[in-house]
Amino acid sequence: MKKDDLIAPGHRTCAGCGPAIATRMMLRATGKNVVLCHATGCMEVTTTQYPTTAWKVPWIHVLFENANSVASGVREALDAQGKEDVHVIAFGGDGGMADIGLRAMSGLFERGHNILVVIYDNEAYMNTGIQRSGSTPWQAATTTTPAGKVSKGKEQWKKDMIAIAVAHHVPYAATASIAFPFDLEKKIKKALSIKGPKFIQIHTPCPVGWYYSSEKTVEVAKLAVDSKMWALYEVENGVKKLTYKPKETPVADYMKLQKRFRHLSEEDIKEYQKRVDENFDKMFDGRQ
Amino acid sequence: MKKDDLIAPGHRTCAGCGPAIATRMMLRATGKNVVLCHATGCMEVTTTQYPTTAWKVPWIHVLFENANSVASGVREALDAQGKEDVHVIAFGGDGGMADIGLRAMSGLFERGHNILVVIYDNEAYMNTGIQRSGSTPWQAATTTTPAGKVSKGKEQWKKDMIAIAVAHHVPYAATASIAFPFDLEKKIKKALSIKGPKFIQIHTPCPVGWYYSSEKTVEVAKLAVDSKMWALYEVENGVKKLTYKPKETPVADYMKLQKRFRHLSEEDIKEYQKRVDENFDKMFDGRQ
Amino acid sequence: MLKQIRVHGRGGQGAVTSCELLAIAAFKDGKYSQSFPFFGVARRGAPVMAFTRIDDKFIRLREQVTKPDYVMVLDPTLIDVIDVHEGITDTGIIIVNTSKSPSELNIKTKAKVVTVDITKISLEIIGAPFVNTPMLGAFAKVIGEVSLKSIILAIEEKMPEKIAKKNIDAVKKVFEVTKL
Amino acid sequence: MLKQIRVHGRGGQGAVTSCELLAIAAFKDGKYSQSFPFFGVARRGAPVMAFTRIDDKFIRLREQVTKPDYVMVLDPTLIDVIDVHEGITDTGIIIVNTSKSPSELNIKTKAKVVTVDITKISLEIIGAPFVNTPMLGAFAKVIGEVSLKSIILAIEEKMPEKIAKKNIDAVKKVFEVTKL
Amino acid sequence: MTIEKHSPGGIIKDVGSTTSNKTGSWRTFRPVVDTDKCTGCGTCERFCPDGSIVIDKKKRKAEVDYDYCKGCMICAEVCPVKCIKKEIEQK
Amino acid sequence: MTIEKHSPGGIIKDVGSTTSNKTGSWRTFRPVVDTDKCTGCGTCERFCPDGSIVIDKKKRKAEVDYDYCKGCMICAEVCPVKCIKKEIEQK
Amino acid sequence: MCRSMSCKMHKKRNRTKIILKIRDKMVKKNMQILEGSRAAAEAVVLCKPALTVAYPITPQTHIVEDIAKFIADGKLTAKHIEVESEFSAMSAAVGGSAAGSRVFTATSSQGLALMNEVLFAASGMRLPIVMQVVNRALSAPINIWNDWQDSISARDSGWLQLYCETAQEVVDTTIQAYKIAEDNNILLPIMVCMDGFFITHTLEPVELPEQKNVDKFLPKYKPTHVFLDPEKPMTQGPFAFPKPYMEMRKQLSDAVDNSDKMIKKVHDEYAKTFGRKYGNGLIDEYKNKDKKTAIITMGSLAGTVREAVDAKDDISLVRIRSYRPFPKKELRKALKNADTVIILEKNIALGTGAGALYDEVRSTFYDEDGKKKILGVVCGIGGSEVTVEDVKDIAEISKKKKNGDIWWLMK
Amino acid sequence: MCRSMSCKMHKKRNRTKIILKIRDKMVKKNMQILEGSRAAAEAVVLCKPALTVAYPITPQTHIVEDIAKFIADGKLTAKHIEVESEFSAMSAAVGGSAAGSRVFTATSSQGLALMNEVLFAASGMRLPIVMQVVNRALSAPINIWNDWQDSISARDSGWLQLYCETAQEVVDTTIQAYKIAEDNNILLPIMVCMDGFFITHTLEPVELPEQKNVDKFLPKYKPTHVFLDPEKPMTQGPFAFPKPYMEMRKQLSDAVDNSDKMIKKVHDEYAKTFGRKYGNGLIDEYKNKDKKTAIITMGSLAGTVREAVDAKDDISLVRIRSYRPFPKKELRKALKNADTVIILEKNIALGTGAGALYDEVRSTFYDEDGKKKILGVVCGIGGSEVTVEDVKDIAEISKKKKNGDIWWLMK
Ligand SMILES: Cc1ncc(C[n+]2csc(CCOP(=O)(O)OP(=O)(O)O)c2C)c(N)n1
Ligand SMILES: Cc1ncc(C[n+]2csc(CCOP(=O)(O)OP(=O)(O)O)c2C)c(N)n1
Ligand code: SF4
Ligand code: SF4
Ligand code: SF4
Ligand code: SF4
Ligand code: SF4
Ligand code: SF4
Ligand SMILES: [Mg+2]
Ligand SMILES: [Mg+2]
Repeated sequence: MKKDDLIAPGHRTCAGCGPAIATRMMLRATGKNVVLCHATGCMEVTTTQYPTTAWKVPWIHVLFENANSVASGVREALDAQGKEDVHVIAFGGDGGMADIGLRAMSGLFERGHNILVVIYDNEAYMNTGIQRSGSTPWQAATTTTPAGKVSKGKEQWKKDMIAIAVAHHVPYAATASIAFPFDLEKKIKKALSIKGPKFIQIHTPCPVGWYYSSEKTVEVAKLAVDSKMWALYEVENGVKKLTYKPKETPVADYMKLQKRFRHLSEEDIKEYQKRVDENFDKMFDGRQ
Repeated sequence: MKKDDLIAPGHRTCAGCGPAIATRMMLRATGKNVVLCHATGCMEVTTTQYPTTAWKVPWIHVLFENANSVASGVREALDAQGKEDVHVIAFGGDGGMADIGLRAMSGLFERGHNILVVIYDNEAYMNTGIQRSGSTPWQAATTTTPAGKVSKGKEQWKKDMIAIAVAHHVPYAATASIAFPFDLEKKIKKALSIKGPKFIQIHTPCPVGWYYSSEKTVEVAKLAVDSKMWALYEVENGVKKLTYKPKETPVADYMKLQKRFRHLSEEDIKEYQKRVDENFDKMFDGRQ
Repeated sequence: MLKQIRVHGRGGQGAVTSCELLAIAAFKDGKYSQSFPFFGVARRGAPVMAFTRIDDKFIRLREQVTKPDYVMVLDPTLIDVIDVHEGITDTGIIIVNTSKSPSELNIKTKAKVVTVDITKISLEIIGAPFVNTPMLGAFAKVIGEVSLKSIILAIEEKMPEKIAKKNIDAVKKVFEVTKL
Repeated sequence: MLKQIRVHGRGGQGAVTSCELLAIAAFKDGKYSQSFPFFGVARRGAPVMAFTRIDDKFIRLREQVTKPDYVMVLDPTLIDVIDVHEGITDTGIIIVNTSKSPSELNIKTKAKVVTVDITKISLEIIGAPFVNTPMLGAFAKVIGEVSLKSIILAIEEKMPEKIAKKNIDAVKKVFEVTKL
Repeated sequence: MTIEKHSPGGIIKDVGSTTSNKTGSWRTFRPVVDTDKCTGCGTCERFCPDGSIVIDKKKRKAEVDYDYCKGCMICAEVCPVKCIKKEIEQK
Repeated sequence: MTIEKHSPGGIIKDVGSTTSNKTGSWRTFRPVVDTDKCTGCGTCERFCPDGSIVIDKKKRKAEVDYDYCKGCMICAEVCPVKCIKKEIEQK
Repeated sequence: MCRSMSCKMHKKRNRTKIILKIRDKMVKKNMQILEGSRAAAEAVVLCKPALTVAYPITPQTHIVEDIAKFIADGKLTAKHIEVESEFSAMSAAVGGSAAGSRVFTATSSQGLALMNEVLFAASGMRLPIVMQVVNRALSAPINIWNDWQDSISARDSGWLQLYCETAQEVVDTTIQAYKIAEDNNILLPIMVCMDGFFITHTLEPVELPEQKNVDKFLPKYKPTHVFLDPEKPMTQGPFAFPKPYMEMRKQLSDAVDNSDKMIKKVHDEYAKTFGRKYGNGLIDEYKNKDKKTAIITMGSLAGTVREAVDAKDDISLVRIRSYRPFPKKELRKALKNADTVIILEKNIALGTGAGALYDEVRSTFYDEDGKKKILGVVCGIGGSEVTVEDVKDIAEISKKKKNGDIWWLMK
Repeated sequence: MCRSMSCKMHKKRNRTKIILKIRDKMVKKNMQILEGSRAAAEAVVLCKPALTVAYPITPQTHIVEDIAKFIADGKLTAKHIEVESEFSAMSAAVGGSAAGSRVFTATSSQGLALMNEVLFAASGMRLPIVMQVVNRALSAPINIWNDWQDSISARDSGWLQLYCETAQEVVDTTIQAYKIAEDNNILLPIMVCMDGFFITHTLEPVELPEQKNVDKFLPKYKPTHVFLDPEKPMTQGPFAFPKPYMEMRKQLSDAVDNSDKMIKKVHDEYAKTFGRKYGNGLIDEYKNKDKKTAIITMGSLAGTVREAVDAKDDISLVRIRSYRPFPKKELRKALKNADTVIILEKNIALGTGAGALYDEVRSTFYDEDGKKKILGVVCGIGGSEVTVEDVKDIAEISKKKKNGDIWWLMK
C-alpha cells in the first residue's frame, strides 16, 4: 500500500474519478503542513464515512456553501496562534465553490486572507446525481438541463470563475488539469508561496456524469485542453500567461467521447467550435 | 409638489442624501413600466414606513441579500405572463448587492435573466450606522474600520464590482455618478434597451457616512470622478470605454472634504494618489 | 401473500431497474407491489441492493427487506464480498448470474440456489453485459410470482423501443434456459 | 425618588449625548440612573428624543418616558412640529434653547417653561452651535437633580480634552445665565 | 383595543403617500430662490434629493416646495448662477 | 442496545482509515502489469485515482495494490509503453 | 380475536372486505406504479404552475429532475429557474408569487435550513407558495436520510405543514395545497412534507387524477389580491413600526390558526371529486375506537404503525396530517378515550429532552379531565429504521413506563 | 401590608434595607454607567477571545463597533474578521473554533435567521462558540425592534440559550458562557440573549469585573479536545450513517439536557468569586413565596414584572434564564404552590395559537398533581411596549380567564 500519499485508498469515489486524481496531485504538492476546508460534494462524501477517513491531513467539512468562510476562520485562528506557516486550503467542487459558495469566496478574496482556494471542476453537481452547475459547459446535458423536445442541454456558457477571481484582484489565479500533473503541482506550489488569497481551478472529468468509460478520464481531460475547451493559464498580479499551448484538436474529438454532448448535431458542433475559437482568441488576444 | 417624479417627497433620507438623488435620476430614465426589487438599506428603510410609501412604481422589498433572486423570480413570472416588455430592476446598496447579495447577483448574471442590476454605492453600510463594506475605499474610516492606534481605516482596496460583473460576461456593465446626470440617465436607458443581464453601479456620496456637510454631495461626487477615485465608463460586450475624461484633480481635494479620510497624513495621501493613478492606468491602458 | 425480493448488484449495473420492472410487472398481474433501492450512497462499482415487495393488498411497510423470499444476484463476484443469502427464508430461492453451477458457489444456505449464465446471453443478444433486465426471465421461470407476459409489458412500457426489443429477447432466452 | 427626563432634538444634534451625560453625572452624585434614546429610525434632521431616569435605587423600568418630570428642548423649531410638553407633570419644568422668552413660545402646559439662548453661548464659546452639552448647565441650575460638578466630571470623562474644556466653559456660562 | 385590518402582507396601495410626511419640518436652513436671477435652467431640480423643486414652466423659474425641502442646500451649491440663498430657518 | 461513545462532533482521529474498506472488491476489470515491459516510469502511479499503484524503487516496476484498485484501467491507458493488460476479474 | 366464521362481526368484516376489493379493483384501474418523486412531480404538472424554481439536494433531486425533464419535453409549460442556492430558490419563488404567478419549489434538509430567513419573509408577505419538502436529517454530522428535523425546525415560520403518508397522498395534498394557499382568506405558503427515500425513492401504486378534473378543482391561477404590476403600482414589503407590525403578526397568526377550516374544507371537496380522503384532513385515525393506547405519529411511519395496529388489538393510530396549524381540538376529540398516548417522532427539540410534538401534545391535554399517560419516543433519526416489530415493542414497553417518560428507539 | 414601625417584620425588613444599602454603596463603587452594548463588548474583552467575527445588524451594531474599536486601539488583541454575511460569520466562527481558538460573534434577527443552517452544524460539531444574540423581530414586514422570535425560532439548534435581564447580567453571563461551553463534558455553543434596544441601547450602571479575576475564573483557552492541527491530523465533520448519526444526536441531546448542572455550577462559582447571582442560574424567582399567581417571563421584561410585583401583593415572578436547556425541573419546584401561571412571552409559535413557552410550560406541569391555571400572553411583539401598568392589568385580567386561555397584549 502506498504510504506517502496524504489521502489513503479505500475511499468510495467511482472507479476512474477525476476529482480523486486531482486531490492526490494537489496533496503531493502541498505536503503535510496544511489544513483542508472541504465543501460538501463527491470528494467529501466518498472520503469520510464515519468512523473512517481517507485524509491524513487535518481536514474539516462543515456545509456545502461555506468552505471559504470556514477557511477564513481557520486561517485567522491559526494566525492568532502564531501558526502563519500552516497552509490553509478551501477545497470543493464547482457547485459548492462557484455557485452556492460564491459569496463566501468573494468575501474571502476581498478580505485578503492568506488562503488558497481550489475548485475541482467536474462541471456539474455530481454528488446529487449530475445536475447543472454554473460551471457546466454550454449545451451539455445534465439531469436538470436534459436534452429534450424543447431544449438542447444547458443554455448558458460556462461560468468564468478565473475571470471572477481575477476581478477580485487576487495576486494569483490559475487553471489546471489532471492531464497535466506537473503543471498542476507547480501551480499549487507557486500559489502556496504567495501570500494572500489565490485561486486554482482544476478541470476534473467525471466518467459517471459525463458518460464515458472510466479509463478515459485522463484522455478526456487532455482533449479538453487541446481542444481549447479548457485553457491552461495563470494570472499573476493581473498578468495572464498561457502555461500550455493547446494542440487545437477539434472540439468534436473531445465531445464525441462523452454522452453528455451526444444530442448535438454536426451543425451544432460546428457552431460550438466557432464559439470556442472566438472565446479562446478573446482570452488570449496576444496579451499573454 | 412635483407630480412627475416616480418617487414622492416626504421620504426620510437624510438631508443631502446621494442615493436619493440617484434614485430620482434612475426613475427618470426608466419610466413607469418597471418593477423595482429593492434590498434592505437606507433607500428602502427611509422610503417605506408602513402605511406610507414614496414609490409610484411597483416595488418589492424582501430581505437584505436577495434582491437579485427576487428579481429573477419576478422576471420569469412576468415573462410567463407575457409581460416581457416590463423592465425589472434589482436595486440596492453596495452592502446588499456587492457583499451579502453577491451570490444571488452572480446567479442572476450566470442564468442570463433580462434584468438590470443597479447598485447605489455609498461605500459602506449606512443604514446600520456606517460599517465597512467591500465597497468602502482603502483607508476610509468606518465604525468597524476605525482609525485607531493600531489601524488606519479599511485595509483593503475597494471591491471592483464592475470587473466582477464583466467577468460574468454580461452584455452591458457601467459605472455612473450622481454628479453626471446625463451620463447616468443615458446609461440606464441604454442598459434597458439591451436584453439580458446588465449592471450599473452609481457612486452616491453620503453626507452622514462620509462626514461632510449636506450641500457638498454633488461636489464630492464630482471630485471623486475628476480625481479618478471613481471612473465613469461602460463595458459593452467586453469592450471598455471611458465615458468621461477625468480632470485629474488631486485625490487630496476629494479627501479633504470628508472626515472619513482625515486621519491620513500628507504622506499617506501621496501614497494614495500613487495607487489611484496606477489603478486608473491599469484600467485604461489605451484599450478603451 | 406478501413476497419479498432482494436484488444484489453493483453501482451502475441496474439492480434498481430490476426491482422496478418486477414491481411494475407484478402490478400488471393484478397484484400490489412496491420497489425501492437500498438507501445508500454507493458509487459506481460498489455493491448495491434493491428490493421489491409483492402482495394482494396495498403495501404499507417501508422497512428494508431483511428476510427475503427471493434473492437475485446480478454479479457473481459479489458472493465473495457479501452474504447474498443473508436472512433468506429456508424455502427461498436465490438466482445467480454465473456460468458456474450452484454447487461451485460457496453460498451457505438452506435456500435453493439456481444459476444461469445471463452475461453470456446478454452479450449474445443485447451485445453488452446488461444483465439486470434479462435476469427477470429467470425470475419468471423459477419463481413465477410474476408472469413473463407482464415482465415483457413492463419492459415495453419503460424502455425505448429498440432497447426494449433486445431486452425482451434476452428475457425470453433466459426464461427458456433457466431451470430449477 | 424617581425622576424622568426627556430631551428633544434633531437627528445629529446630540440629544442622546445630553441624556447620557446626565445619567453619568447623576450616578456620580451617588444616585442610580439610566438613559436611552427613543428607539426609532430617524435620519439626520428629523425630530428625535432621548430619556434619562434618575432614582435612589437600581432602575428596572425600561418603558419609554411618557410622563417626564423635566423636558429639555435643544431646538426651538421643534415646538411647532411636536408637542414637547406631552405628558409632563404639572410641577414639571421645560427648558428650551431659544432667544425668545417663555411667553413668546406657544407651549400649552401648566409646567414651568424656562428659556435660555444656548446657541448664542455655544457659538461664542465653542465656536459652533453644539447645544446638547451646554444645555446641561441649565438643567443643573434650574432643576438641580444633578450637580454642576458631576456634569463637569462626566464631560471630562467622556470627551477629548480640548472639546471637553470648551463644553465645560459653555456649561458653566449657561449655568450662570439661566434663571427660573 | 381594536386591531386595524391591514392588507395581507402589509401591501401599500396608496403609492407616493409619503407626501403625508412633511419633511419641511426637518429644515434648519432654508433655500430661497432669487427669482430675478433664476434662469429656470433646472439644474437645482435635477439634483434635489427630495424632489422639492419645481420649475414653473411658464415663468421658467425654480420654486421650492417648503413642505418637503429638508434644507440640504445642494440646490444652492449646484445652481450655475448662484441665485439660491441660504437662510436660517425661522419658525 | 448500547450506544457507542463517539468522540464529540464525530471527530475521526484514525486518519487514513478508509484502508479498512477494500475497494478491490468493486473491480470488474483487473489491470495486470507486464513487469518485463514496465520501465517504472511512474506515470500510472501518478494518475491512479485510488493510490493503488506503487513503484517498487528497487525493481523499478509498477505494482498494483489489488486490495484497493477499482479497475478503472486509467493506468493501462496512460502507460507510455502500454504494458498494463486489462483482464476480466475472476473470483 | 374471534376466529368463528359465523361470528357477526366477522361476516360484516368479510362483506366489507369484498366491497373493498371491488372498489379496489376499480381504483386500481387508473393506478400506475410510480416512484414517489415522479408522482410528486406529476402532481406539480397537474397544478400548472407558471414558474418552478429549484436547487438539487438529495433526496429531493428526482422531483426537480423530473420537472426539468417535463419542461424540456414540453409536458409542462412553465418558466423554470435553476438557481444557485436554496436561498435564491425561495427568494425567486417569493418574487414570482409576488408578481402574481403560481409558483412551485421543492427542497430538503440543508436546503430548507438555508432558506430559513426567506421562509419567514414569504409567510409574512402572505404569498401562496407551495413547496414540497422532502424530509431529511440535518447536519452535523452530515446524513442524507430521513427524519423530520428540517421541517419541524421551521415550524414557527408561518408556513402550513402537511405531512404525507404515501406517494398518493403527496399527489393529492399537492393539489389541495394550492387551493388552500391561494384562498384569499388564507394567502399562506404551504409545505407538503414527505419522508425522504421512504416516499421519494419508493415505487408504489399511485393514481394520478385526470388533468381536466384537476383543472376544475384548481382553476387557472388568477390572483385577486394585489401583485406587482406596472398597471397598478403598489409597494410590498415595507418597514413597519411596532404597532402595525404586531397587528400584522396577529393577522398572520390568526390566518395560520384558522386555516384548519380551509384545510378540512378543501380536503372534503377533494374527497368528493376524487374519491380519496385522509381522515378529516387534519388528523387521520386508524382503528381508533375504544382503543386504550393510541400512537400519534406523522408521515410514512404511519404505514408501519398501521401494520402494528392490525397485528395488535390494543393499539390504534392517530396520524397528524396538519402539523401546522397544530390540530389541538381534533386531537382532544380523537384521544378522548385513550388512556395511553405514545408519540412516535423523528425529531428532537434539543434541550427539552424530547421531540417537538411531545410538549405540544401534552400541552393539548393539560386542561382535559382525566389523566392520560403521555409518552414520547424519539425514533428514526437520520434514517434509522423503525419496523413493525419496533412499534409493537414500544406498545408493550409503554405499559411499564410512567406518565411523561421519554425514550429513544436505538438499535 | 403592615405599616406599623414596631412590627417585627418591618424591623427586620428595615435592617435588611440598611445592610443592602451598605452593600449597595460598596458595589456601586466599582460600577460605571455604560451602554448595554458597551458592557457586552467589554465583557468580550475580558474573555480574551483569539478571534472575533461579525457582521453588522441593528441593534447589535454597537457591540461589534466597540469591539472593532477596542481592537484598533489595541485594547483587545484578537484577529477580527468583518465578514460579508452572517452565514459566513458563523462559518468563520466554526472554523476558528475548530482550529482551537476561543471565538466570539454577535448577531440579531435576520442575521441569526440567515445563520440557521450553520447553527445546527456548530452544535453538531460540538464547538464551544459564544454568541451574543440581540433579540429583534423577524421580517416580514421588516421591523428593527425587540422581540424574541429570532432566538426562539432557533431553539432546536442545539445551542444553549441564556436570556439576560440587565446589562450587568449580559456581562456576567458572557463570562460564564465561555466557561460552560468549553467544559469538556459540554462542548456546546451558547447564545447569550439580550433584548435589543432595551438592553443594548440603554445606559445603566454596570460593574465590570477585574481582568485578573476573570483570568482566574476563565483561564486562557487551551482546548484539550482535538482540533485542526497539522501536528495531529484528524478529520472533522464526516458523513455519518443512520446508526452513528442517531447515536451522536443522542449524545448531543444528552449534552444539552445535562448542561443544566454545569450552568448552575458555573453560575454558583461566579457568584462566589464576583458576588453576583441570578436565581439559581437556570431560573430566577422574585417574591415567589406563597404567591398564588406567578408570572413567567424572560429577558428585560422581568424588570418590568418586578416593578409590578412590588406594586401588587398577589403576584410573583419566575424568570427563565436558561431557556435551552429548558428548566422543567426547576419550574416544577418553583411553581409548586402557584394556582395561576401567566406566561408573558415576546414570540409566536405560529400555528399553535400561542408563544413557544406556552406549550412547553403546560407540558411541564402535565403530570403534576393539582391543576394550575396556565395562561399565555403574547406581548411586546416587534418592539411594542409592555409597561408596569400592562403587567398589573394582565394579572387582574387573568382572574377572569379560564385555564389555557391565550391572549395578545395589543394597544
Ligand atoms: C444547502 C445545501 N444545498 C444542497 C445540498 C446538496 N448537495 C450536496 S453536494 C451537492 C452538489 C455538489 O456539487 P459540486 O460542488 O460540483 O461537487 P461534486 O459533487 O460535483 O463533486 C449538492 C447539491 C447541500 N448539501 N446543502
Ligand atoms: C441578513 C441581514 N443582515 C444584516 C442586516 C442589517 N442591515 C440592514 S441594511 C444594512 C446595510 C445596508 O448597506 P448597503 O446595502 O450598503 O445600503 P445602505 O444602507 O448603505 O444604503 C445592514 C447591515 C439585515 N437586514 N439582514
Ligand atoms: S460521480 Fe464523478 S466526481 Fe463523483 S465520485 Fe463518481 S467519478 Fe468522481
Ligand atoms: S445615511 Fe447616507 S445614504 Fe443613508 S439616508 Fe442618510 S445620507 Fe442617505
Ligand atoms: S439652478 Fe439656479 S438658475 Fe437653474 S433653475 Fe435652479 S435656481 Fe434657477
Ligand atoms: S435645500 Fe435641498 S431639499 Fe431643499 S430644495 Fe434645495 S436641494 Fe431640495
Ligand atoms: S506507466 Fe507503465 S511503464 Fe510506467 S511505471 Fe506504470 S506500468 Fe510501468
Ligand atoms: S485500474 Fe485504476 S484503480 Fe486500478 S491501479 Fe489502475 S488506475 Fe489504479
Ligand atoms: Mg461538481
Ligand atoms: Mg451602502
